[in-house]
Amino acid sequence: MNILLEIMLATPFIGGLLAFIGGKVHRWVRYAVAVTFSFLTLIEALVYYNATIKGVVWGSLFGSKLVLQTNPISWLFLFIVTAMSFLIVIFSIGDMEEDKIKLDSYYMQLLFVEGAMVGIVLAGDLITFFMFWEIMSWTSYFLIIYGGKKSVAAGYKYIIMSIIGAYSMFIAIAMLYVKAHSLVYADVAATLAHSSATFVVWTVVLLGIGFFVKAAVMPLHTWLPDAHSEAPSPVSPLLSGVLIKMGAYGLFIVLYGFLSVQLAGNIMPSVFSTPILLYIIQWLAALSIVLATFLAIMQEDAKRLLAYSSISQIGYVVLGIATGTSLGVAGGLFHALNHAIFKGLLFLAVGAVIYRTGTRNLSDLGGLVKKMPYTFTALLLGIIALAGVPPLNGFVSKWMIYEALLQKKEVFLLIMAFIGSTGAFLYVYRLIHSIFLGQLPKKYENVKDVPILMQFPIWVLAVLTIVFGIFPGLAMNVIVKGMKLFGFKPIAYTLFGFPQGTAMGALKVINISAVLVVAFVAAWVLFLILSKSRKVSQYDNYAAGQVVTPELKYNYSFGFYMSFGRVIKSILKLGIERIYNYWVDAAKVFGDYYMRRVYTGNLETYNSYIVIVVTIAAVAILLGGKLW
Amino acid sequence: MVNIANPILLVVIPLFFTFLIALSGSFLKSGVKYLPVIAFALNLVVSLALIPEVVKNGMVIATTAGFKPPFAIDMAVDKLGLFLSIIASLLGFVASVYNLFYIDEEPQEKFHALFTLLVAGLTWMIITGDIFNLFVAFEVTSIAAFGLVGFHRDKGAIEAGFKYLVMGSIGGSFLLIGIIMLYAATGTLNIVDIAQKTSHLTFQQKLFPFAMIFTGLGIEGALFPLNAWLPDAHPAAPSSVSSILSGIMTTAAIYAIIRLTNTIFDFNQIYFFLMIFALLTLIFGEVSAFFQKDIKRMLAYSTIGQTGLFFFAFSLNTVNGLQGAFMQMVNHSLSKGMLFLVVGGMIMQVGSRNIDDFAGLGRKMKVSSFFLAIGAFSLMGLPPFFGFWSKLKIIFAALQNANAFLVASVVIILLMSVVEGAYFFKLLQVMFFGKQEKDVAVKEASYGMLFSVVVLGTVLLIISFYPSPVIDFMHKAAAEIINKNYITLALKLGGL
Amino acid sequence: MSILNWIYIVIVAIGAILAVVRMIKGPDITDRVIALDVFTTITVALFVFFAMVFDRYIYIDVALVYGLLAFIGVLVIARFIERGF
Amino acid sequence: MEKVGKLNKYVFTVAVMFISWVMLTSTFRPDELITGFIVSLLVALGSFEYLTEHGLGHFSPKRIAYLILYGPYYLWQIILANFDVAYRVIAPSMPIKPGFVAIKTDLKTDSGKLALANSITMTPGTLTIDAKDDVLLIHWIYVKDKTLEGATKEIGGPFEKYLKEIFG
Amino acid sequence: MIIRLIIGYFLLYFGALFLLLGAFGLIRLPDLYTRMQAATKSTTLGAFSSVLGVGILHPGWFIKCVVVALFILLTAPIGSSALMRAAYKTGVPFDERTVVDEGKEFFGEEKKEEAK
Amino acid sequence: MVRKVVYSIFLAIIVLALAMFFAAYPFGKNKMTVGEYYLNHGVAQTGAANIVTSVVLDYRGFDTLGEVSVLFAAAAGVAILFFLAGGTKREQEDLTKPNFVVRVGSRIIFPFILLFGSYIFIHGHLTPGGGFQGGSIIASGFLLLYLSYPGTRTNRDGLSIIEGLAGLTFVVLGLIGLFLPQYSFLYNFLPKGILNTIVSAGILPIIYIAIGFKVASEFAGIVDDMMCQVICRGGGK
Amino acid sequence: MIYYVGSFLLIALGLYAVIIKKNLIKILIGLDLIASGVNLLIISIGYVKGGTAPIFSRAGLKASMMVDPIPQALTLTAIVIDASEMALAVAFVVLLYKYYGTLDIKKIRSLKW
Ligand code: NA
Ligand code: NA
Repeated sequence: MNILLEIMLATPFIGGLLAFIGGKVHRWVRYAVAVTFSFLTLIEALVYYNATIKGVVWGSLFGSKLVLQTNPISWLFLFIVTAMSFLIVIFSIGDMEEDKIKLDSYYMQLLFVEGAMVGIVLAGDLITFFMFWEIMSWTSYFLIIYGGKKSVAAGYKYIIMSIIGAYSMFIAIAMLYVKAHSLVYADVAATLAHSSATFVVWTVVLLGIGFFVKAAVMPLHTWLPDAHSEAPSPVSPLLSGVLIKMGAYGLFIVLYGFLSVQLAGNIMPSVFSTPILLYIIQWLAALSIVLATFLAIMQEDAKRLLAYSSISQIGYVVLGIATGTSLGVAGGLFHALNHAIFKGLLFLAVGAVIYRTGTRNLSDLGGLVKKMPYTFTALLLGIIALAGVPPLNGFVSKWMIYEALLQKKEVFLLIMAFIGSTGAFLYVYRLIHSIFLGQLPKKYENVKDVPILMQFPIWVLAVLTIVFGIFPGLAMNVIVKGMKLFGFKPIAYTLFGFPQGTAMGALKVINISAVLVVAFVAAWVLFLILSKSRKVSQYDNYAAGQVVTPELKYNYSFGFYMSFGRVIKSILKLGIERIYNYWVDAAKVFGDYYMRRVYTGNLETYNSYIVIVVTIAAVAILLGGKLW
Repeated sequence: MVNIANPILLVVIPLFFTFLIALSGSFLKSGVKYLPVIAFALNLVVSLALIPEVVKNGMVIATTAGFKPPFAIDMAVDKLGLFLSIIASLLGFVASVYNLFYIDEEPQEKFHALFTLLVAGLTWMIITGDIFNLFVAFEVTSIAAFGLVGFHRDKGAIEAGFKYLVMGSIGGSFLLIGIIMLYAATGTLNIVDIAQKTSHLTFQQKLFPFAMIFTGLGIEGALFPLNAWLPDAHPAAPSSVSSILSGIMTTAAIYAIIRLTNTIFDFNQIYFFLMIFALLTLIFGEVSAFFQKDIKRMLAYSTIGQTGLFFFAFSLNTVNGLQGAFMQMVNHSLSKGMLFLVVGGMIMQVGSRNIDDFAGLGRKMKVSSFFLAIGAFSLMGLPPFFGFWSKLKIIFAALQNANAFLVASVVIILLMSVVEGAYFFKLLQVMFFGKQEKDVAVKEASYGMLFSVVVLGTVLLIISFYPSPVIDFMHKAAAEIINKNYITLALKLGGL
Repeated sequence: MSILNWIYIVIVAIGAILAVVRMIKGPDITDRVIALDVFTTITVALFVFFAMVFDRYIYIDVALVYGLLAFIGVLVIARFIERGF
Repeated sequence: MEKVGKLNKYVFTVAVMFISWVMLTSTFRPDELITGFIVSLLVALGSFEYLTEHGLGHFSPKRIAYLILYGPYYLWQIILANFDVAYRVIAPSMPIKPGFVAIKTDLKTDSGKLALANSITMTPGTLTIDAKDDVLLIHWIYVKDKTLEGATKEIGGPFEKYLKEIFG
Repeated sequence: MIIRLIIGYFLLYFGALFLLLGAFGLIRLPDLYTRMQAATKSTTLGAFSSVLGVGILHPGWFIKCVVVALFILLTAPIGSSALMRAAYKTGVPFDERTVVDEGKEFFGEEKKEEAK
Repeated sequence: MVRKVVYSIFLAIIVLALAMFFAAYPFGKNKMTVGEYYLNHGVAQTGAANIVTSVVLDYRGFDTLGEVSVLFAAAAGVAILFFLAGGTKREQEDLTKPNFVVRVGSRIIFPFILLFGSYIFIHGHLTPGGGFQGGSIIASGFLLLYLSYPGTRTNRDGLSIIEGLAGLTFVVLGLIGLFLPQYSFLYNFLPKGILNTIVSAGILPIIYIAIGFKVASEFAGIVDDMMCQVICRGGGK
Repeated sequence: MIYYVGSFLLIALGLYAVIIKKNLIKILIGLDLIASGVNLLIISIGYVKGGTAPIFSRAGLKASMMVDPIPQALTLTAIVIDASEMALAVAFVVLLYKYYGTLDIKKIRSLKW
């Protein structure tokens, strides 16, 4: 039975290779293999539903065992990975069919990324974890740069920052290894339990940098907007929906697998009964939520908008995980799942639009609602989920996070989280309005909805937003069981929500949903009628404040956020981009100025280096070998 | 039948074929190109035949002239020496196969003779048990390399060759001074014998021969700032030669330093200084590589960086550190050797060494590009390739008894790994996703050239995915060296 | 060593020194080469003399080799002087 | 000048080489002699075209007789030459009247002309610079006669009659 | 025995004196050509005589010494010729007392060739 | 100027340190260990009167094999650098003819040089000379020929064959040792003979003769290349 | 001690030439000086007071009267190696002169950085 863990890990890699080889025979072989193996992985993953398996040793290195394991929390992420990968493979068949030259190794890389992420969540020791982490980095790099010239630059930034993050992690891992000579999670936890506060903090910070880069928590997010938007359509949801969750997963493992809130509290001061480290993480997450939301609002590019939204949403996940309370952590984990679903849905839907129109520029689009009604409907569900409106899934997890913050009386953070949600309304409205409402440009007269292969994954996800929105207990079942393993108090839940014991009172989503569905449908019908009745010019849509028209007033005080957003953007530019650029420039100067003076091309100089080395040695000898 | 598990054959077989090439060059004409292939195939057989012996006894010693050391020169192959000899033979073999399709310029017989001699000299440096013999091997290697660097006879090749010659010649002289100092102090030239007779020397007295030998070998071993010849010479040479120079020469020279440091110069005070050398080498190599437009120059600077890395690991002076160094040496030899072969094929097709001209090769030369990516990944230390295991080991070892300096070193190493990633990924993305502006008819390299690349790549992949035997072997090798088993074994086996 | 041998050495050594003086003075490269030639001839004679003094037959071979190489050296230099490089 | 066969030249060269070997080794031990003979055979193989124009003809009694006569004469001339040099170098007035003169020779063979040139160089006041066809360019430290005929008689004359016999 | 010693040392000293004389001439004579005359003749004779002297003092080596002496006698004039032609052709100036120069005529033809 | 002073100081420091090291090993007081063994046993073990030869060819014969290879490498390197694209036909510059005296004199001296060189390497095990010295002398004979007849080119293929054969002789002689019970490369398997005669010291004279041929052909090749580079048109690229 | 100084000076002089001199030929001479200095050093190391060459060329020579044969053997090897290196170096210089038209090392630096 447990050998299945190794088989599951191997499945995507084998599938990838077979897809590559089979692809040489015929492209349909490639598709079939890719679908089969990603589906197989998903099935294998489902086998482990709510199972806990510890320590399947699959090798050993430098005296440390290499271990695979699973538990419900891992499974949650495993499910995200395998399910999303499967859907994305299917979508890809529809989306990327035409681009035959590049397709050679696309599915191989897709499956490799899946395999790497499976490896990460199944890892039971840090070497395995780190190994698959690195594999994930470079395999996903190759996926990103499929997108053409711009994506190459984006991918470059991505891989460099990934490497930096990974090496930060690496130092922490090496420190732990040196201390314990074993990197199995349990041993790491035991080691940390007996370590000084300084050591613990260093470990967590160094690991955290690695996770935050991947999770794109500000200020380490700068790679994400470029990478996610420039990547090919099916890859974006993989990155935004799945890959960045690996950072959250890692954070969870470190905070609650290796440490524990109690332990962390024992060795460092606390704020609001939260260990200061967690508190800092919370603030970073909250800042991510707010700033990224503002940046999302101003995007002209649909995928860029969604990318910034991802930064904001992953902020909720991290914020929840960092609260340290059962409810908050559960909320964070649940939001990870939810975000994967609705962000996957949104990216795929936008991908479908791009597939038909060839553009992702919001100001070029409009009025597609009649041409692509199914896509429109799915996307509508997605933005509702994202905005955190009941009855769809985004609502429940966000609600849990708010509740947790409220319980801890962390009001500032709560407000920031609210701001994020409110802002989300603005950008999701902008998204759906610019694409589907307004006037249809002439060139899109003949646009049809996308083929079934692309519809299918979109609708699976759309259904899931509803399923998890109405039946949060489905997820809670896993999350609560898993969290128990990490020492959290179980929270009470039912299939439909939370019975009691919360400051907000009992939450029964089904009831709220029933009401809201009716209200929403009514509003939608109204809205459709309204938009039909009012002819707007094509360029009436928001253009990130570029074109200021009287209509702007009409749109939710957009201008106020815009100017605020500008300030933030410039601050961010000043901070992160400048630092990044500064180092690049510094390296250039270092190379150009100093290296040139070393490798002058002049043989005399080169020879004098030899003499200098010997002279130093001679001086050392004359001083009796006591130069140091 | 003669027992072929004799290390001396590793030197003598290539020498035999070298002279055979000279003899038959005039009537076999370009047919001589097959002789190196035979030579290194035989060498490969011999080095594989040595494996059971070395595993059993820990070392194999062969004397010459029928006298016992220290009265005659002996060849002593310990675990690591064996491993490096295998790699040298393997690289020699694949590179000579590569040469069958790569070298079309005259005078061919001179090229093949020198090429054979170069690899023979390197193997010789690795296995000799006599310190003056080490100097001779050093010179065989150097002088063969000087000629090969100048093989293309263009302006750059001549300039590079000359610079290399002058610096290499100075290095040889310093090496010889160091050897003479040891001879003056002990009256013997056998490494183990010297090691046993230096006990009466003070640290100060040992430091000078060490400094001299270090300078000499450091020039060949590409240690900063003695390595200025390298970025000129490696690119100027034909790619198969660059492959050997980058792949084995630095390794062999550093191995010689390691062996001498752990037998004759058993002092601990110098390692801090060696570490500084190593870090400077690493930094200057990697950063310079980042700015290169010429792909071979970039790889050459990368070699400097890699050397810095494994020299750093060696200067940790622990079993783990040494193990990491050995692993990295193996990784570097295979990966860099392969990269130069791949790049040679690409340059042949594109007709340029400028990275920008490599745009789009990923689609036109798929196999080559694939292996280039693998080599680059392994050098960067990305999993699941072997370079990952070695980098892991080195960092683990460095933090073992960490002080602030070591932690800073680790940060530097990782920063430099980022730089390494920066230039290798730049190269990869140009290759795979760049647009070729010039309209060049580019084909995949010939099957023969690919064969060499594929063989090395396969070996690299095998040890990547099944690293434990190598890792364990390296651990034993490192432990033997640190525990001074080299001397004990040599004494037991009659190496003295 | 007998006094006779010493006197011989002194005379010859003065000759050698004079040759070196011309070698340094020049003024022309040809002058220096001639001086060098004279110097080698003196050295060859000295070698043979030392062979006798130290009773080592093989020094005569050394002298012969030396003389031969010096002779060829002069021809090479003469050639270079005449033709340039 | 008579035409000499290759074999003739070869045998002559072997003989000369073998004699030289014996002189070099200064011994008649059989191992040295045998080795010397083999070496002479080999060396002559690579060089017989260079050494001689007459081959065994050099061994004619008349030539050897003249050679034996010429030796002491030549030596005597050298000694005279050196006293001449000594006089010119040491004499405070430094009696020199240098010049470059050409002389003619009747010698036909290259070796003959070389012998003449060397003889001239080693003898009083003259030094051969170069030769072309039958003209030799001489540096003369005290020019007594500037004309071709005069100089020829003065400088080359004494040697020619011997060398003509020896080298033909 | 004693006669051999006398002859031997006589030859040795005779040679030594001429070696010295040659070197002295090298210093004293005015131009390169005349210096070369002195150098060639004197040092050759000096070395020749010296070596023969050794041969006489050590009869076992006599033949070998004759070989060396003959070698000197053969090579010295050749070297001088080569050097003097080089000097002449590169235009090393002669002493003002030089009365005649037929060299231009002698080399004229070849010089023209070079000019081509 | 500053540079000169600074480096002079550096070099002074180096010399000082060197002096300090060697102060411990005073001149003329070398305490031999291995060397003494050679002096005491060399004649009996190798049969060579010249102990240096027994060291060079026997005890440390493997060094000499390396040395031979180095020389080979240098010759091949020079051949590579001076390789002319046009193959073997080379256009000759119009040259001033070498001096008549030199031309004829060289021709006569040449055979004697060959003989003398052979003499040196054949007696290598008895006298200070040896294969290298003898070989160099022979090569200098070739140099003399080139000086006198600049147009001549040696038969390079011939030289190459000689150098290859000579090198192979050395290696094969060494390899024979591996087929003997002593199982040692370069084992001196031939009888030692009578001291101070030509036929003594087993394989050593054979090796020296091989080296003599090898060195002669290699230096001759180098000289040939260099002369050609100077006098032939073309060269390089 | 004083006997070693000659070789030290040769080495130092050679190094000086190699780092200060601009002319290629002088650099080569510098290299050769270093090598000669080292060879001289080797020979000096092997010298034994009153010792003669280690050749048993006639009866009556005893081992105790002779100098150490090893340094002599090493020098022989080193000299040949130096000579080989020099030959190759000269070849390089000839070609450098051909390409750059100068013997000034400062001007020969098309490869740098
Ligand atoms: Na000898
Ligand atoms: Na010898």
